[in-house]
Amino acid sequence: MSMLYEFEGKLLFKDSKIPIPRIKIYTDTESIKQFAEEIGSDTMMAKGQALAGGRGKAGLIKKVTTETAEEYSKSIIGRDHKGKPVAAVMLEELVEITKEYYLALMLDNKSGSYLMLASTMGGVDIEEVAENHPTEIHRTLLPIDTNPQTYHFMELGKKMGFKAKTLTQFASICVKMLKMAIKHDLTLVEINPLVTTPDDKLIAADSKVVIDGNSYFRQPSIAALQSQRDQHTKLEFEATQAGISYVQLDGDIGIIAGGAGLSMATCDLLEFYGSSPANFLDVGGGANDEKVYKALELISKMDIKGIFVNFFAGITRCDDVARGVVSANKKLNIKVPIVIRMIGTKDTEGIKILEENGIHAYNKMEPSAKKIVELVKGGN
Amino acid sequence: MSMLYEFEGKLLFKDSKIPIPRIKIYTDTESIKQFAEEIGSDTMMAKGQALAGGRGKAGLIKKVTTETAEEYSKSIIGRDHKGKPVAAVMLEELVEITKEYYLALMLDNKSGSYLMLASTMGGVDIEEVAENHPTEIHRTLLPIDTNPQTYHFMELGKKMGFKAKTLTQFASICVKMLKMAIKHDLTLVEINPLVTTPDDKLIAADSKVVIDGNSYFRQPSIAALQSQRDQHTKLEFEATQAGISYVQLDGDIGIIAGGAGLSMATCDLLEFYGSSPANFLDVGGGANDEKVYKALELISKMDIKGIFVNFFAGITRCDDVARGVVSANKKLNIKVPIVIRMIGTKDTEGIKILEENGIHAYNKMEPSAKKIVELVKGGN
Amino acid sequence: MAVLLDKSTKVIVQGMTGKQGSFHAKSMIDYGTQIVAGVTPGKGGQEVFGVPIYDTMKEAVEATQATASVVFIPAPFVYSAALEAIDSGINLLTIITEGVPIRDTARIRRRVHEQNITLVGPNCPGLITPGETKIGIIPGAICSKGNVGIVSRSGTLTYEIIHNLTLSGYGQSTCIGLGGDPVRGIDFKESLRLFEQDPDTKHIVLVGEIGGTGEQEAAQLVKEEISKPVYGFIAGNGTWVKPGKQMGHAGAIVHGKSGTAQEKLRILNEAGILTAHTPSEIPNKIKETM
Amino acid sequence: MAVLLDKSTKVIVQGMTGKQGSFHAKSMIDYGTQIVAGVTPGKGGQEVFGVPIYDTMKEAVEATQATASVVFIPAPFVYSAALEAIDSGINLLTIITEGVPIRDTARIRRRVHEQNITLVGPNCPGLITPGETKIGIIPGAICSKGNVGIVSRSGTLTYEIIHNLTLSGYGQSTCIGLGGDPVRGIDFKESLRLFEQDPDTKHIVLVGEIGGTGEQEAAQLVKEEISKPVYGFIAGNGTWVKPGKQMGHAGAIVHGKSGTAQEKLRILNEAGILTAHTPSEIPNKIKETM
Repeated sequence: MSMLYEFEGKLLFKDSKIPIPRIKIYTDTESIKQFAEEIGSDTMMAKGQALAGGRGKAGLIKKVTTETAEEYSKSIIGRDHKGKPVAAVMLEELVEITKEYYLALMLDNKSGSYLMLASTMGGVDIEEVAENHPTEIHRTLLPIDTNPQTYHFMELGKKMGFKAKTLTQFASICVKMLKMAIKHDLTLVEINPLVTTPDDKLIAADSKVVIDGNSYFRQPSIAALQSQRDQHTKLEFEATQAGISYVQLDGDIGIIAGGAGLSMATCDLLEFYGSSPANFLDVGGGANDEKVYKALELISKMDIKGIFVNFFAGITRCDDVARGVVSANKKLNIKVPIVIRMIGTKDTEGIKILEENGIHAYNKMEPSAKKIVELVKGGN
Repeated sequence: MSMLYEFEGKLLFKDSKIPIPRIKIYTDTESIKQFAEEIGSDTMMAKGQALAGGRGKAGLIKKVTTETAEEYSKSIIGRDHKGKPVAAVMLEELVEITKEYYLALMLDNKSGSYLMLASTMGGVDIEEVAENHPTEIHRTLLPIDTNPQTYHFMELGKKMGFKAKTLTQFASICVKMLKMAIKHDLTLVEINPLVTTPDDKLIAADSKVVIDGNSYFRQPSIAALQSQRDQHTKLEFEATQAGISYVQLDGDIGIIAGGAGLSMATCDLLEFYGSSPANFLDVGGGANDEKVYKALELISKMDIKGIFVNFFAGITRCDDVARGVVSANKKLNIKVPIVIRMIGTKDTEGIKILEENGIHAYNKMEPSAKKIVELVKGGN
Repeated sequence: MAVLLDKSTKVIVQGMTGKQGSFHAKSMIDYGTQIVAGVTPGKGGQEVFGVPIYDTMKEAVEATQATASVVFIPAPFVYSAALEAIDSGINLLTIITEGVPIRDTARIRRRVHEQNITLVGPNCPGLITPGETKIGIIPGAICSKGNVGIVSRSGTLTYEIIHNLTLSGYGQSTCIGLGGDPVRGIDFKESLRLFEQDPDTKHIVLVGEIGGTGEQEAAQLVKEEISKPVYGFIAGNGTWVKPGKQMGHAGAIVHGKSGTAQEKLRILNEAGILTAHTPSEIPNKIKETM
Repeated sequence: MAVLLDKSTKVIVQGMTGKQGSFHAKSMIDYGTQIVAGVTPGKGGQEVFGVPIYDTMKEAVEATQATASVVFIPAPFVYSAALEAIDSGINLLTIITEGVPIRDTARIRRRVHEQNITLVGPNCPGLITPGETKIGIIPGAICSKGNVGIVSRSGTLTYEIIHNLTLSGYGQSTCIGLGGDPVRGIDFKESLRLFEQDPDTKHIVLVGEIGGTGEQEAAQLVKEEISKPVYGFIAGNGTWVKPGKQMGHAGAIVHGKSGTAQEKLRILNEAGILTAHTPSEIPNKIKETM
């Protein structure tokens, strides 16, 4: 799962013939002049591009002129917004808006179908609408292998109060969203707000597009975008490249585990015993010594007070894990305490390798979690 | 329905990743040299491109060398082959063939499904195989909205005697043919022969591809090819451009009718009464005076002894037909006898217009057909 | 009640606000057809000839309880319109439009079979039960009520044959125009079965043409199941026909021996069907059997 | 017979000639699973560990009467392999592969529902009925035969829990690994129903995690239909979890309140499910209820 920037989503909309305002990415003074000429106006919107919501409230969206656009753009580029950087500024023509709507297509996990959600309350947080005005959200569910046609969305459009050409345009936009989702393996295509103009035309004023990360093998162009995308957290990018699931957290103990559920349970345990995880890290099934080494290299770059390695080896071999740990311990010059727990395939061999190198290993999860917490606390 | 040239079909194969030999269209001496260099050989096949079968027997396919290729190509370009011109010569690398097979995908009219036909007797006329060796033809029927997978064709491949990698390659070629047919609205994709090479790889040594003419609106690139294609019979091309169904025949009486069935029945009647039609011509439903004029203009270019116009007007209006005939009669200086039969919508008005201009009109089909035959015979 | 439609049949016109749709809707209304609604997306709420227009088939069917629809919509949009009709719950779908891609028709036909709906067409003149109602474009004026059932692949040639029958005093129970495309909805066989079961039909006329094998299958059925006299006419029975050349209709093309009119006539005759060489011969054949 | 599989279950391995497929086929055979065939297109006629390889599922099923298949095939090819399995007539399909596009899984699931087939996975460790048979990759050595049914969204965490149960003397009837993807085949609800009906199961352990609403639906079902004691564990129950961040599993991601472990635990407790904070607490909870 990964999100596209607003402008990337809008370019996909454009390809799919979903109407959007004219846009241009700010690069220099010249780009602002060119855009002003193109839209025939000195006034425009400048929208900071960041992969998190609430940009308006955070002051990342502003009406600017050819005079003020550059200064404003420079002032927000690179700024942190909810942990994500403002990567660029998109210039956009002003659109005269008569009303704002919400429209989203998602692959609904529960039903395994496509779900089109629409609301007359647009431009606001849809979860709030769902909580406070549930009857203002209208739904159309479509089978996953549907071949979308405009008539599938006419009823939804009528519930939204659309009539005549606006109604058929609405249905047509819905069809295009679904075709776009099918073509690009998108799990979410959200337009909030979808706006009407004084001549009753619909325009996508914002975009939120999420692609299924599992589909990169058949979406090469989007996958290429995404490989840059993940760079915003350097360690997370490095982890992804190494095939490791890694999430940076704020705690004291760096963890390495095999398996997502076990990795979560490991984080839980550290907290349960009074400390906190510095990261989530799942090396995945069948990890070899190199991957374990890479994982240790990753977490050794963080400011941590201890390391906890936790493996219940099924496909993974404990001797591999042990070799990775030993090699990392030698080369990376790790100075914080490490506790290693391993059990399962080749655990005897693994523990032997570790002990030959002076590292003590446990085979029960809970006592070993307690141990690292003690070591870290003692070290304070 | 219209057919592509072998080389166009092969280029579609290439796009779909169906293996073909290397090919090049002969243009000049240089093209032969370049191709010889590309394939690393002075020997190659030269294949006349014409939209009819039996090219081999007609001497339009020949093994040539860089020395003889040009002379041979020049000698066959433009030659008539079963009423179709040899439009170009395609150079093709020699392929070492261990065995020839037949493979075709068609949209089967009776079942409304896709039908994959395969035979171990390749390189020969499949209708002969069907007649004399019906058990040598194997079939796989697939629903029209199928999402083709290789496993759908493994059984067919086994019946053909393929094994190991050749088997999976066969199934994969079948999938590609079907995807290609779906993508381009093809009603026939025939590979005859499909050949095996000494390393047990399959290659499409020939191509016959037919596209559904009704799909041109969504197949712009193929439609563009086709508009040139139909030029080989100038009158047929002109007719197509004017929205008229026209087929050139060999008889004496030019006909114009409204409706395909009625037009056929009109041709039948002329023969029944002892003459013969010079053409089939259906102006289609709701023809106006301009279309009738155009139709008369078309047939007046043929060497004919009489003209028979036959309308049973439902959507068409007889007064429109009459106006078209009157105007053509004046401007085109038609010297052969014309018999006009019209009945249905506005027939009284139509007949009046004709008689005011000195043209007699009938309202029964059979007596009027008899009349034109008599006039033509009398005129001999 | 003849077959497939009678005066109680409520019909929706898809594409009624278009040029073709409104012209033929008017002519159907004039003939007595119960045109209860029109459907054009985005034009809901309007009226044409006093008939309400809806945005969707679903609304139109819910409001009118119609059981039939007829499509006058350009070929690129027929697939979607047909699917909408199928989803709306009608049970007789007639597509007049010419030029529908064969793959679209085949996909529509598959859906129609799954849902047990009767599809007539595409590229057809539709149906008429003279004196009661018509769906499509067959001119009402040439028809008269009677007991001859007609099933045909052609349009104007069918008019010719209907007209000859009417002039000779043979009225029609129902005339079904199957359409000229190679893949079509209802075919000769289904039509023959309907006529066989219909007490108002005493004679059946089958109008075929070159291409395909629908006539041959019909002949087989006539041998096995049909007790009423059947008369046949095949367009393209002269020697002038060129194999591989399409004669107007997309389906009228001879590949090999089986699609020729001669072969079809041979098989029809073999099945005891009385065949005619000219349209006017058909009433004479009926007279002979009476 | 525990649920879904027992020693009589005949299993086909799709992708048996591959590295993963052959490794785990061997381990299943060693455990006692009746691996009757392997399928790899183009490798028909070979043998792996004495088991015949076929080119197609259809041939393999016809030759062996197998009723189950397990897929060890790279993600891009899983959709096709699953469809082939569905078309071959088996009734238990387990997909171990991680990284299958969600749309592919959803389409497989739709076909599976139409055909009344049980799908387990994808991205799952499979199933085991200790002492009898296993399908997938759950290590047999940590399991023991008994009467605790386990259903889990996790892999290694499940092993942890199984192991704790085994060490405490609680054997298992069947363990079902649902998989870590947001769209999956069989879910908690269906598993609970199976365990409820299974005479060999006395206790049910439900191992959930953050994301989705499968645990909540299960809680509702427990209130309404399940008479046996149910124990719950939810991974990600600490305060460290960051909303919007995927924790390893594609399905382990919190959007809003409903996907949090806290909310899930609250609803589980409300439904009378005994929840544990650490894996080793689970056997203690079982002890307490006895």
